[in-house]
Amino acid sequence: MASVTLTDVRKSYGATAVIHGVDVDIADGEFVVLVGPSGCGKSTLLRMVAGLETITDGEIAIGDRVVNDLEPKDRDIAMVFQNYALYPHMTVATNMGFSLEHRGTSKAQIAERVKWAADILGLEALLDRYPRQLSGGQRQRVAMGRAIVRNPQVFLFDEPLSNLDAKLRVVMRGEIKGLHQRLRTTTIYVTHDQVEAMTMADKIVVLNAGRVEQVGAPLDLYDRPANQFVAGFIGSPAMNFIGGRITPGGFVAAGVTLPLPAGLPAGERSAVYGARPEAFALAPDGLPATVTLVEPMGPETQVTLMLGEHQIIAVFRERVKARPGDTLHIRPDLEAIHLFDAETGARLN
Amino acid sequence: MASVTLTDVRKSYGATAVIHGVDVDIADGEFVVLVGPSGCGKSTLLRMVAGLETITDGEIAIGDRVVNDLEPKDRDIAMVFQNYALYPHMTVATNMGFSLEHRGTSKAQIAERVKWAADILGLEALLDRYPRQLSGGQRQRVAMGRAIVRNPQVFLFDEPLSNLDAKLRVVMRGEIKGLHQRLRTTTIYVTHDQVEAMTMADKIVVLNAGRVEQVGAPLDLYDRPANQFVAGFIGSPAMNFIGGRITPGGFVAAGVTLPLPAGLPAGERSAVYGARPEAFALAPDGLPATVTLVEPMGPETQVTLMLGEHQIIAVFRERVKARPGDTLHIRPDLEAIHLFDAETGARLN
Amino acid sequence: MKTELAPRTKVLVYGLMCVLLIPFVFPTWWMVTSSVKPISQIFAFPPDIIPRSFDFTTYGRVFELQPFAQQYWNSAYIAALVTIGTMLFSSMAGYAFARIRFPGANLLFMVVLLGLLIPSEVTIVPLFQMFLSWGMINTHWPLVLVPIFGAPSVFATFVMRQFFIALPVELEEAARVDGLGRFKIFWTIALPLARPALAAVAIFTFLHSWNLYLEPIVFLSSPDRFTLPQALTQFTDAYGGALWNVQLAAASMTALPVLIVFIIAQKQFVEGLAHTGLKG
Amino acid sequence: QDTVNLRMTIWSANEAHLAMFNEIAAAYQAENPNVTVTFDSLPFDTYTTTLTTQIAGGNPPDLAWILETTAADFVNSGALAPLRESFAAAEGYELDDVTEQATALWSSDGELYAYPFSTSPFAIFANNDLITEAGQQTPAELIAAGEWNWDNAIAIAAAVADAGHDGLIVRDFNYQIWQNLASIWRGWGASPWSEDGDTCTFADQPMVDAMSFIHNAIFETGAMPGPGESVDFFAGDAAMTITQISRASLLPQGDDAFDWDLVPLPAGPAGEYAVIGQAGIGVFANGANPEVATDFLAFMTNPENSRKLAQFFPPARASLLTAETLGLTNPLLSPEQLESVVIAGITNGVVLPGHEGFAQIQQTVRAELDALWTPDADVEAVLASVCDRIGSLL
Amino acid sequence: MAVREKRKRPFWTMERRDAAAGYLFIAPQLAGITLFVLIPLGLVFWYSLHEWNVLASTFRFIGTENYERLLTDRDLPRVLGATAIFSAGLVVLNMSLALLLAVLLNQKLAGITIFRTLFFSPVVVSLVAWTIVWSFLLQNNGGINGMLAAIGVEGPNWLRNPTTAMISVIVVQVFKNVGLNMILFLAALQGVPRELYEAARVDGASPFKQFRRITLPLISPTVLLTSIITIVGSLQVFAQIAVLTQGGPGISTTVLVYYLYQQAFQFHLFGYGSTLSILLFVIVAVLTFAQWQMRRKIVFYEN
Ligand SMILES: Nc1ncnc2c1ncn2[C@@H]1O[C@H](COP(=O)(O)OP(=O)(O)OP(=O)(O)O)[C@@H](O)[C@H]1O
Ligand SMILES: Nc1ncnc2c1ncn2[C@@H]1O[C@H](COP(=O)(O)OP(=O)(O)OP(=O)(O)O)[C@@H](O)[C@H]1O
Ligand SMILES: O=P(O)(O)OC[C@H](O)CO
Ligand SMILES: [Mg+2]
Ligand SMILES: [Mg+2]
Repeated sequence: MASVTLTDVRKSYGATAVIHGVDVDIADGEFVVLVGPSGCGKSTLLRMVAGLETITDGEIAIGDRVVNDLEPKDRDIAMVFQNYALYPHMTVATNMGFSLEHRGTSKAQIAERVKWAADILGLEALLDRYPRQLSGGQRQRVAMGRAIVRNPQVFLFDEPLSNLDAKLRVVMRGEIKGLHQRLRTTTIYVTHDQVEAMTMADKIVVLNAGRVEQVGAPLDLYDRPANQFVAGFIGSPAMNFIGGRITPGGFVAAGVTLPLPAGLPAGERSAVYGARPEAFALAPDGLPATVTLVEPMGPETQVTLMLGEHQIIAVFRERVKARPGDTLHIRPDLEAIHLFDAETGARLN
Repeated sequence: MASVTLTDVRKSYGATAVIHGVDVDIADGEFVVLVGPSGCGKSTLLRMVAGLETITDGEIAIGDRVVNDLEPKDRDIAMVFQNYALYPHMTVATNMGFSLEHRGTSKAQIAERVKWAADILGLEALLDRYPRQLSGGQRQRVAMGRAIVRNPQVFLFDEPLSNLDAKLRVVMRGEIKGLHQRLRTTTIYVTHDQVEAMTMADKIVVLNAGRVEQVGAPLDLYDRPANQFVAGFIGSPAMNFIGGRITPGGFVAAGVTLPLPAGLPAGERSAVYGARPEAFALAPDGLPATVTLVEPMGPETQVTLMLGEHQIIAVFRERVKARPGDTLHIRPDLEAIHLFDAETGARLN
Repeated sequence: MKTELAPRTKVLVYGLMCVLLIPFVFPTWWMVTSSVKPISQIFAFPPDIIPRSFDFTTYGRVFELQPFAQQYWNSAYIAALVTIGTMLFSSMAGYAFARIRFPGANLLFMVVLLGLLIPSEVTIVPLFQMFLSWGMINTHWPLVLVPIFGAPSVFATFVMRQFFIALPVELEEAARVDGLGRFKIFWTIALPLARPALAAVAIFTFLHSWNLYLEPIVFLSSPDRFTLPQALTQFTDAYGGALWNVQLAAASMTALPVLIVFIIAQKQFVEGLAHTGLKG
Repeated sequence: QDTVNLRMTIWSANEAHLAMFNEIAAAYQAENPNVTVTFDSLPFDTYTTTLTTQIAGGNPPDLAWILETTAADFVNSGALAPLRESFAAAEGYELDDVTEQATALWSSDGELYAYPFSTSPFAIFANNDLITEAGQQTPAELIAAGEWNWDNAIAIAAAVADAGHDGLIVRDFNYQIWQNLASIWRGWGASPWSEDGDTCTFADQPMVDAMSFIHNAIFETGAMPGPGESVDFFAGDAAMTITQISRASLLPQGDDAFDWDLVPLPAGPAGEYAVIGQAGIGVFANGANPEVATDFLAFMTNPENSRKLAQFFPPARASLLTAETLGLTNPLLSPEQLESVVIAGITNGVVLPGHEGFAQIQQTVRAELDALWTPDADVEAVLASVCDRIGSLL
Repeated sequence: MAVREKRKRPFWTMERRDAAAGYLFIAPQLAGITLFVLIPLGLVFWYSLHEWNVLASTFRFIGTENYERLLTDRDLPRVLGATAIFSAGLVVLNMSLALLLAVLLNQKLAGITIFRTLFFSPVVVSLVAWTIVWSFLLQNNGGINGMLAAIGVEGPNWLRNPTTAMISVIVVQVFKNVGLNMILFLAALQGVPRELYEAARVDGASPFKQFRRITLPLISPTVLLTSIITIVGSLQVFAQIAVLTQGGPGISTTVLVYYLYQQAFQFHLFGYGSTLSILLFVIVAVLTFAQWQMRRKIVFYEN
């Protein structure tokens, strides 16, 4: 186990730069999740740590060793790929033991380590099967087995659950988390699944277009996103944004005036008003909004509304019996209001 | 547009029967979602309606025409495949117009219909592209465009969104729903996504191993599942099941006794106690349960607990600051308790 | 995989295939049946579809008249060597062209493709001179080396390249992380996975070597070094006239094992090519 | 003394042939322990081609069989070593015993460049069963009556053809190996080119007459099978075939046997004649050991070994040309047949036409003659165009 | 942030190591191609500048004389014509028959493996045996005309008429080798996703339309590849012609490779033969290059 330090890391493919200087410190044993929109450079960054991509500039250190020019095999990392990359021509046991074979580990030791990993992951009965004979979840587990068997310093995961169906994803999420709690191996985990990021991470790194937008604990990012990008990115359904002006009388937007929390710097200014779907409550004295779509989802109801001229989504923790065209009265929770600079997107409150 | 009626439909591949007599009535303009575990026969049923599989026994009628022996092209249906099945060598426009070419439609008319569909789906700018030049969501839209361009009597969708990422899935879900509200074409939609089923369907058909388990409106299935299978299948995270006995003193399970709703038939009996994760509330006077995993997810917190000897998952609509090993006191909402026969799984209350 | 055909269509397809088969099967049938006919009946007109008499001694004669067992062995081991060599070197080159970035890769690939364009008749004389200067005339070296490294292997390289392009890159990356170098990745991951493509390459290469005609005649001069196609021309009577029945018996024995191998391997083979997509 | 390996290319792969050659080689080796001889069998169809490739590649054999048609090429090219001196010096060789008739083709300016080890006359095999069945006189009867000429011969063939069989087949001609037609046209005194090989005589009257005769036999009377028709005399369905006597081995035995006869070629308008095919053995001057090779050739073709060779290859030595000697090795043939066909043939026969650059001439003529093998061909015009095309090659 | 010291990079960076591996991997093949293709080709070009009579051992530099001779060779235009007809006919027939067979053999039918094997079997049968049987069948009184006669048709004298002789050599060659292309097409057909056919069925396309609009475009890369291989192969066919027609009647079936073979090996004119070799090589190269250039227009590529 070791810390991982990225110092001003940059990556260009030919003339196009895709990572523009990233600094991240990952402590020993930490579980860090990289999120960001598609194409922002998550995989690239992870693969640079793995040694699968060269580092154009900057430095990556694992522990106190700079690994820039080390081969992947010399970095003492293990990686779990999105589609598992199991060797289809090897059994589960061989797949798992494969990396040890090339490190001069004895047969007996390999068998022992494989057994140890299989025990942890509940794969004992499957050791002689081939990957094609496994279900998606089992394959996932084998991929993890392959990673843990070596007891590497760092685990790297690139969207390891995105090929699984929703139900299995929940199960595997638990297992990965459990595994980390048990082994405490430093982990970098790429995903674009909100829930995974929120539930698994000690620390989330939000990337955007090759730059770090914010680093922090999940609920910190959720509660106090540093800017509009992070605010919009974390949380699902996404935060509603309404452009307008901060005035002493409230937040003036097209067709509606919204209440503002206290303690804002004085003075009028253009801003973006951010409210999560959960931040609205039904209240007879609330703002009138016209329903355009009602989506009941069991315990809660997701309603699309027109608030003035702005479309917003609200999630109510109750059954709402409205139909498109009805008017609902809603009230934003002032505690949970975010305000951002209209130009830079930086947080104002 | 037309109704679709399945009467005792059966399907065997060689000696193995996979559909064991399915009766479903779908009204004109209805949006019906087929759900069920993998391999239960959803696709097979859909493909029988489409005419891509022969019908071993029973009858399928579209409108008042029995279509058992009609070719797909003569059934006036349109189908959207899971991976879209776009013709990779044709432009978007040609893909969309392809089905009209074979119906003697004039070039001008085809162009007009394609334009109409492209307008609806926001594909105007993409008509000259090839599928490989499109993003996932755009491809999805083209697949739909190909379906609507012909204005068929029935739309068939086989897991059309399962290849998209979570965010896009939400968007496309809305678009399909909007489209249905606009065109009101009878639709049969296969998915195994809970949320899709709940939010889109007028009526959900739950299939299990080639048989219909329950048919009904989404919230009916959620609130009053006809049996344990449906109860476990609908809703995510899934309903917690606890096996035990109904006694006058409550529901006796291993290591814990749970309160029962009123109005149950008298007498002791074995049963399964079902409670959705949302059905638990924190209450100082509740049952003590030991925390094993806490997953904060922004507005709510998902906690895995040991209740007596049973592991359950509870979702609380608040931040829970517990750590593994802590004890929480929880109380099930008696209104939301489901009881099932231990043998047959049939609903008891 | 296609959906089932309607019974009526099935009958039609079977019928069509049977008719089409005639020109494909008749010559082989004739070859096999004529091998047990007396010479005077072989060219009788109209031909006997079923021989009037069976004289299997021709098969024995094949071995008496020529060191046929030796020649069989020659063909077999040459073809085997060529096949193995081609599989190895072509898959190496195909792998590099598909997977490894190195300056000049495209140009070098074009150079290799050039090999596909040159008929062997064109270069046989210079090749003969080269092998002569290396003292390899009347040895099997030219028949092994030229196919493995020269023109015939280019097709194999091409097929392998297409296959490797389609192979998921993650597998190799996983192997790199697992501690393997390029060559080991190639050997333990890429090559085992290329089995279907290798099967296709193997059949093509084996057939090519097995049927090679011009080169053995030019390069070999002693009968105990001959290969089968060359040996087939050697069954003559005391005055140089062809012993047709014996020659056809030998020809039948030449074709049969390859057909059997094809029957066994054809599924792998077709799938192998299917996987490569063989896109130009 | 250095060991010497001699290599000799041959176009036979026949076991018996090889056994005999090896026996001779062994005997030579007994006297010359440092010399070994190997015999390379090349396929007949591509024999000259392969030989040429070896030469071009710089790897000529020490000795090689050479076909009559390419004799001129080899003899005149300087590729072959002169033999006369060594033969003359060889003890008991009796070079004079070898007929001049036979060596003519292989000599140039009085020097001998190859030994004619096989001189095989052309003759006619007849199927007397078919001929009598068609109500015709057999060739033997015609010979006895002194009426064995082409008019009568072709009439027999036509009659048999009319009876639903085939008439006369020029074996191996196949409308491609046209030089085999020399076995007919010599009867008209025709030849493709002048003695010195410089002038085309295809268009001369004798050739025109002979070719008209052949054309007529093919397309008018049907006495000869037409182009694209393969018939095998030895399968028993044709009246007669012109071929070399060595083909006697193909005569069917047992159930399929028929009453056959072997007769000389019939007389033509120009009188009686005979035609022979020849093969020689030459030594390559560029080989590694031309002296040893020449010495071996002298040994191989000395009187004693020539007698052995005569088992399979009709000899060129006058002393061996007796029905008795030949009968030993051709048990199928009667003494009369041997006398009238073989001995007379070898003694009087004209060798098949050959020329320097023969392959090219052969091919060019073949292509031109294709125009002749149609029912309404203009014989004179076609032959004129043959001369037109090959004039520059002669 | 502290100013980072520029680290010295080792010479064997990851890129360099990889490139080195690349060269090592292709080295055997490249060496082989150089030795057995490029050098011989160079030598052939060198020969073509000489008059070389093998028997007479004359090897005389004559510059471009042989190339000038190409222009005056009376037979060459007809040889090139025959080559064009032969190749075009062979390619068209081979490809369409291979495609037809592949489509038939791609059906899900009992015993299809046997049919595949039978259609493939000529590929493994000795060329000698194959051509001999066919020369026998194609005789004027041969099997084919026999069959035609049975249905009251008088067949032509196949190998003796310039047109039918050309057809015959093409057809015999196609039957012998079409199995290879058939297998390649079969493989390509299996690569077409089934959903596309299903989508097309729902879209109302007839089986023929499906073939023309879906199958054909999607297997077009294979069609291109096989057409290149087949054209190149067709320009190299000569043993069959040698047996069946010997280039006749006249020189109507004398294709370029047969012609060069005659010149070099039968007529011993190696210099001129080499010149014809170079001509053949240029033709093959130009055709292949042209096809390769056209591929973007006529072939559909996934990526
Ligand atoms: N080989 C390459 N050449 C050029 N650009 C590349 C290459 N590989 C990746 N990129 C670009 O680099 C950027 C980052 O890609 P990367 O795969 O890291 O994104 P990502 O964040 O992992 O996205 P996703 O969520 O879709 O996996 C993208 O814009 C991509 O187009
Ligand atoms: N061609 C076939 N031959 C035999 N069994 C088949 C065939 N096609 C499907 N089946 C079986 O029929 C059953 C139903 O398959 P179907 O594809 O309809 O399931 P599904 O509900 O769509 O599953 P999924 O959610 O995984 O798509 C499965 O058990 C499957 O194995
Ligand atoms: O040109 P051919 O007839 O030898 O055919 C070659 C094969 O088609 C190669 O696939
Ligand atoms: Mg990625
Ligand atoms: Mg399905």
